[in-house]
Amino acid sequence: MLLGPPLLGALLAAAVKPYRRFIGWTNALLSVLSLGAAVVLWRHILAGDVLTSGPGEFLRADALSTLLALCVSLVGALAAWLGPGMGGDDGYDGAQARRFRIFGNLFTFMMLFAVVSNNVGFMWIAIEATTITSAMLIPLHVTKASVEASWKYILIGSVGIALAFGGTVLGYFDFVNLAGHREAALNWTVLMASASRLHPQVIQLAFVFILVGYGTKAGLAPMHTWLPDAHSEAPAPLSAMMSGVLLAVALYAVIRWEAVVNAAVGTKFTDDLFIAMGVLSVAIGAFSLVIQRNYKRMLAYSSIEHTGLICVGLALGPLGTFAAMLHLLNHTLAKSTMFFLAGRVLHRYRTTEISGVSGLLTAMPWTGGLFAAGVLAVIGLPPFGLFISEFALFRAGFAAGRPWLMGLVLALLSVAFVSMIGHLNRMLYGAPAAGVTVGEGSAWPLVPLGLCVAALVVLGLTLPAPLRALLTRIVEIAGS
Amino acid sequence: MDSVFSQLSVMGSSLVLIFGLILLWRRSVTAYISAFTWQSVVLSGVTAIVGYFGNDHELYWVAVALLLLKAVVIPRLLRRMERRFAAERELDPYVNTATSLVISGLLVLFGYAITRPLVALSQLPTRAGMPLAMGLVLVSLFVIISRKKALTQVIGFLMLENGLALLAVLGTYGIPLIVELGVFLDVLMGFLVMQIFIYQIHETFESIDVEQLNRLRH
Amino acid sequence: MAFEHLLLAVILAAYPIGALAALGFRGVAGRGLVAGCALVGALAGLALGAVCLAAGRGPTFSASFLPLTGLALRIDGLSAFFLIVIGVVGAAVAVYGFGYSSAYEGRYSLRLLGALLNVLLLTLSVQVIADNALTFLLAWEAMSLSLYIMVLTEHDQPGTIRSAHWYIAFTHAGFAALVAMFLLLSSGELTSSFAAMRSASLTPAVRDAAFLLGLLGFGAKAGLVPLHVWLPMAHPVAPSHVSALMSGVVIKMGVYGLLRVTIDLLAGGPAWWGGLVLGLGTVSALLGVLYALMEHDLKRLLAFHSVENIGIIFIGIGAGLMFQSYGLTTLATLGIVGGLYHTINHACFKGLLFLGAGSVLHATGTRNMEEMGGLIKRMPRTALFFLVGACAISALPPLNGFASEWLVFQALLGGSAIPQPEVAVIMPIAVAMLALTSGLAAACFVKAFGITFLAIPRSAEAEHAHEAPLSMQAGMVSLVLMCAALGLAPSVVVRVIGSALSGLERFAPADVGFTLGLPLRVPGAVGEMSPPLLALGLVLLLGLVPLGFWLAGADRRLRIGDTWGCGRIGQTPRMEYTATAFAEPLRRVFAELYRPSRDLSIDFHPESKYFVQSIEYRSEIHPWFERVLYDPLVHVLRTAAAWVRRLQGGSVHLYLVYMAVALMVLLTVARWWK
Amino acid sequence: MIGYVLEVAQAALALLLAPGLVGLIRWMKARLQNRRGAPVLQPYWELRKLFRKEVVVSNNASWLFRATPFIVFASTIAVTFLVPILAVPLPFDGVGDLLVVVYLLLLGTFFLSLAGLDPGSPFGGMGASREMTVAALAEPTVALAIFALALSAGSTNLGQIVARTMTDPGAALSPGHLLAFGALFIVTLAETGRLPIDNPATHLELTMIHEAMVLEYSGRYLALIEWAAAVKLLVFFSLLGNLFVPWGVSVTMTPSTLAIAVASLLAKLVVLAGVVAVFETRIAKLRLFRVPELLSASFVLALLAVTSSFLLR
Repeated sequence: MLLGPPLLGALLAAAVKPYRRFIGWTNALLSVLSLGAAVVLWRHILAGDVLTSGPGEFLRADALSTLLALCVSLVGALAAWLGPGMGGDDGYDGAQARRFRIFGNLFTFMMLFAVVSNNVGFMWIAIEATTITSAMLIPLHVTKASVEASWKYILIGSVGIALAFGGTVLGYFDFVNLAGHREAALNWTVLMASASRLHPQVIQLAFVFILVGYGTKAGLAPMHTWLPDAHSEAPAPLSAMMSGVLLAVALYAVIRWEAVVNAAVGTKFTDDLFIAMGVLSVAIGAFSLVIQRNYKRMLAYSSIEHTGLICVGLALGPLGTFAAMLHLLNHTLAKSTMFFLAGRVLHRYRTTEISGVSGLLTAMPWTGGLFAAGVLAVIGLPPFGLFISEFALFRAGFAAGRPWLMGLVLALLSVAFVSMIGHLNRMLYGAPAAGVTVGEGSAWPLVPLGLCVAALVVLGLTLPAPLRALLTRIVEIAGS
Repeated sequence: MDSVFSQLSVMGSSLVLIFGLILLWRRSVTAYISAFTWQSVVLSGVTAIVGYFGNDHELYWVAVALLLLKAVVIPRLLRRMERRFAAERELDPYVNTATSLVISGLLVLFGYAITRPLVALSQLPTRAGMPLAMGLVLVSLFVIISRKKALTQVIGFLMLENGLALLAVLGTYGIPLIVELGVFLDVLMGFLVMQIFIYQIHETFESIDVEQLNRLRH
Repeated sequence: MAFEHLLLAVILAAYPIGALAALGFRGVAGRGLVAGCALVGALAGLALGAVCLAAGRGPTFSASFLPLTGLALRIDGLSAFFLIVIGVVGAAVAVYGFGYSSAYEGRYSLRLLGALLNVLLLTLSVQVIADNALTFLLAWEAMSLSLYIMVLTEHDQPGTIRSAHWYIAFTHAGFAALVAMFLLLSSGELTSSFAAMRSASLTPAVRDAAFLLGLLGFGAKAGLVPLHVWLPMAHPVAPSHVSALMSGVVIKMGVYGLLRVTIDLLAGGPAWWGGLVLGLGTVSALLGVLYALMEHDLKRLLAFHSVENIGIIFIGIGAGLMFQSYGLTTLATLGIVGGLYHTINHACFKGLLFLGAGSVLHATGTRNMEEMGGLIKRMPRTALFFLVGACAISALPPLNGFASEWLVFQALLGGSAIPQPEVAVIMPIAVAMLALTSGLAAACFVKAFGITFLAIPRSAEAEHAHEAPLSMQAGMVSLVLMCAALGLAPSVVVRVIGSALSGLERFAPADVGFTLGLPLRVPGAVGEMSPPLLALGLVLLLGLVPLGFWLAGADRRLRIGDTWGCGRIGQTPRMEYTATAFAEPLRRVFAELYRPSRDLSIDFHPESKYFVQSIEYRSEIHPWFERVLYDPLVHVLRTAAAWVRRLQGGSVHLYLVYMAVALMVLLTVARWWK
Repeated sequence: MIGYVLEVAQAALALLLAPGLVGLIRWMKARLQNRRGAPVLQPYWELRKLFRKEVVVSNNASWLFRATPFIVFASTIAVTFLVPILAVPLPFDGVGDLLVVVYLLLLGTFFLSLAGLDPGSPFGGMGASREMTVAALAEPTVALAIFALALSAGSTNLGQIVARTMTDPGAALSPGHLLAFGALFIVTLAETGRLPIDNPATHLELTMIHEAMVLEYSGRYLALIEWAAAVKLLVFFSLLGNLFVPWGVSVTMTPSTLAIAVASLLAKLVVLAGVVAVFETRIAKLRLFRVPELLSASFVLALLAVTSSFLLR
């Protein structure tokens, strides 16, 4: 029910050639189904049971998986609704739309599969597959830049993932030496069960491989280098999916292994690694924002910054994990919305240069307004959700007795804040460049985006009980 | 019995590593491809041996798959590409051969140092080969870094996977078959996608020199 | 109690309604609704403050719908006092804004402006009655943000965006400091109410850190030197009634916050706290007025005076803190009462002056004083109101500015009570600086009023200026009346503020009784005076002198003639004294500080160098905070940014190297991890 | 009751004596410079003549210009009610202390400067600018002098200071007192526009301050301003006289003591007038931009006064 729809959509799109519009629509409807399925999962989790299925229960959906499944299916639905091939002049021809529908759905499918598969081996396979499928979509418009971006992405991404595989192998090796061959040995549950008896040094080595490997996909510095290129060159829906959930899914994999390692050698090791890489990411993200001329890259760097923030949060004990997960959800909502809006801006202005975009409020008032709101949300202002989650994160940091670290992060965030708000001003005001048609164009895509922003505001003002329950369960799982 | 086994496995893995070093030493893409092919052959051989002595019959299938995929299919595609881009056969790495050999030697040492706890922990007769596998992983990482042509980077990447496969085989007698098959599928798909991109690079840039992919900055 | 809750409900309802109405309606209806709701809310706030002060206690209100905490409101004396400040200025601004914003019709987004005005007033009110950290911080940031967008209203004017950017940068840095401070105060538990923070026992180091962070955050908002640079940038570019609100109320939130934290939450600290605040206050007062003297942009001039007056307020508070640390409760109360008194006074006359400047801007379309002049004949009422404001801010008796400065003086004169002479010597120096400040302020406002309103118009715009519409006049009149009232009834005001302070259980000036009487007798003050009698005397004398003339049968003839010009007939504006010329002597006296750069270019007649064709004289001063403090900071940031940018060099090989290095480093760490 | 009578009486006395004081200084100067000089009563004749003349007002000037003379006059007279000229304690003592006195005088200066700007003549502007500069720079000295006095007397109210100083004569000769006296004397010269800060006798555009400011005034307006200036001088002199050398000031309001008070007041005025006259003969006017140096010197004196009274406390 969760995995079906995207797969179906992909097959349908692959089957029908040339592209027809109804594929887009069916796909959109299907995507809603999987979103519904995710919600059902959520209900189950709250009821307190963990769904498992398949031989050797290789599919398993606990709270963590559910959160990710929600994010993925939500952004997937957004992409399905707002992606190419829904009619209207969206700047894509049939072939491109078909390609998008095929690989986009596969991409979504793979991410969903990654988060619900109990077997870390399959998890790895799925994430590797996400690299391939998403890479296929980056050069939807073949240009030098997009080809370059996709090559960098696939090369760095594959190498990283390969290293993650090395990590998986090492972890398996550790386990095998402990308990001999077992068919279900790669099942996370099994690993967890016997984690406490694993050999510390080996599992630490394994975790390093895992962290570097999946960290590459998550956009952690210093393996983040592919991210700005890919995000800025990819078509809007793909950027949204990548920045919104791909990073989250990669982090998910890291968290799974973190749980194992923590059970084996205690939390200090992972905490220190997380803090080191997290702070580095925040710093690099923030400073890259200071002098930034390209708004899509701006968003990409802010994604790096937020991933780093989540990482730091994971290192700050249960409170921190709670905050990090909340932040992950908020960031998914905000960033995917932002990228869709950026896509609209790009479609109108034909440039990704900040200096080229002026008078956005005049040219497209609603898009501009939402864009502004989104930026304000991303830089963590009330009443948006990210303010609350960042706030909770700092609270956790002080509670965990790391005031200096928090001070540093606060300073870095201020740098990011000042830079981004400056860029925002340059885009919003002034007179639209010559040749830019004034007026809002097709307005209906704004509805779901507006809903996302509204959701952010809601998350900024309140924390619904079901969500709170879900997050608390996740904290138990992550075991930090 | 076990001694023979360990002898063979160590010899095989060292052969695998040596092919990697040969690749560093040679200059033409053709040589690269052949080195990679032979490496894959030896790798599948090692897998078969481990399967025989460790009487784990799944590994035979793995070996066969390896042989087909990495010693037959992929090399063929590689050769086709290599013929297509015949113009740029000669390549000049960032690091000259001598230095890169020295560096790779150091990397292998590093691999040894890193894998000490693994070797200490494991009881398998194949354990002595693991440092070599780790060394190969690092060396092929170095290959990817230091080579300029997209094609050679792909080859480096494939070698990296060989190294990992070797590690898996030596350390754990292979991961579960079904996962292994999934991995193979991914490798194939990944390779195909990379191939597509190499063609695209060649179309858009009239060359497969990665150096010129530097317009996206900051 | 029910009445208070009703008022609270009115406040919390009126502003949002106004905001929505602003978004809903256009034109006169929209402006009317905005002004109306804002007025209602402000008056309700005023009433609530008054009632709570009278009753000596306020309602508490809490709703837990915010995540991780609840919205907790509690009104004590301090909150009530600041509610009154907000109410007074807010009401005037609301009325004035109705007329003023009509000029924006069609040019800028009136809906946004109106909505944000209400939001700003709401957040201000919520902020002063917030009873836990998160509520406070939310209101704080919402306030800064709404103000930020309002500053951006005239975004097409040159420099607006840059100014707004400076403003938001400072206010956000301050916000970060405040977040850290509250986290320290509440030891990470921001949900805890202020009550919990009061009872928290913190180590001296933490207390000092919290105090410094607070001083940083609140000082940045209040515009304390050297955190003031945003203030003269942001105030001029904002719409004038917003500037009035900014300078009258918003920067006072820094004062409120500092008081709340130092004397309430932390319940005072070592003497150096007070010394630091006092010192910064003195420096701010002096530098503020000195830079104001050099300004020819009317609104920038007023903005610098805000820095000056904030300085005076902080002098009072700093002295209070010092006295408190020596256990001199009476003097401490006197100092803080003086500071608070000056707070509300400054809110009134600076609000008034900004509104006046707004009318001038509205009439002439320029902020440059050198292009004004003669406005007293063209807009007599505005001129009168501005004159009152100028007298008040120059601390001329019997207006309100004098009363509060007198109190601050008295507090400082009490400095001799401090046991350690070496510490006590700080006080006379502060006294001298304060005196110099007020003298210079008088000089500056002679310049401001004289050049702007008197003599002959210096430009066509000034020539054709017109009187402001009634609504704007009404807004100004209300503040004029406040200035007079606050000046004439100091003993009442002092008593009210005293009761406001006695609400703070940690500060406890209970033993200080403020007597109500014609002469202002303040416990701790070494002198006494009576503004009402003074005013009476002046009025009587003003009446008597003409009477004397009449009795003495003095000549009553009066002839209107030309201004005497050494025999020159006919006078042109170019012969008038300019603002620059007026300030020239002081520019020379304080040249060390200003470091003025002059360039004088004379081009002579080709025939003989004894005939001058034209003289061009340009002189600028460099405020050295930007140069010494902020330019380096910006430079460091930019270099760091440039360095980080270089990481993304574009070469995939480089990227892979990062990866490999990361891998190997981490592997080494993990391998030899202990 | 007697107190209120005295208040009025001393105000009237001040009004009466002020022009004479100015005349006295002029006469003494003349004698010191071997000139015959105008009679002491000359200023009275000048005032009378000015009151008789018609007023010429610039066509640029506004109502402010006409209101100013009255404001200046009124504020100066108001001061005479607060300053102990003849007797202490007086009923209006509580209406204003030394700070109020200073700021009332500042009120006058403020409006006079505005009036200087009003006709739009460059002289007026120049005078106003210089007047305000001097006034502002004099402020800190005054404040510190007040501090010093308040410190020893425990009050800023003039009556109290006088009474306190009378009770222990030793305080009068304390270094703090002497230094404060010196500081306040310099300030007096600055505030009342005497040499070396300003030359009341000059009409040379480049040097005049007060005269430039009131250049546009004529007739009764000028009379009021001149008179107010004279009263201001007298007020400062009686401050110097009675605050630092309080003897003679009547405490018990009996006719005899009051007679003594008047006599001592006259004596003090004559002495101070003599000192000023000597000063003005001995020294030349300072360049305007050297004036701050003089004032800073007085500031240092005042600071020393305060610190010394701290240490000798």
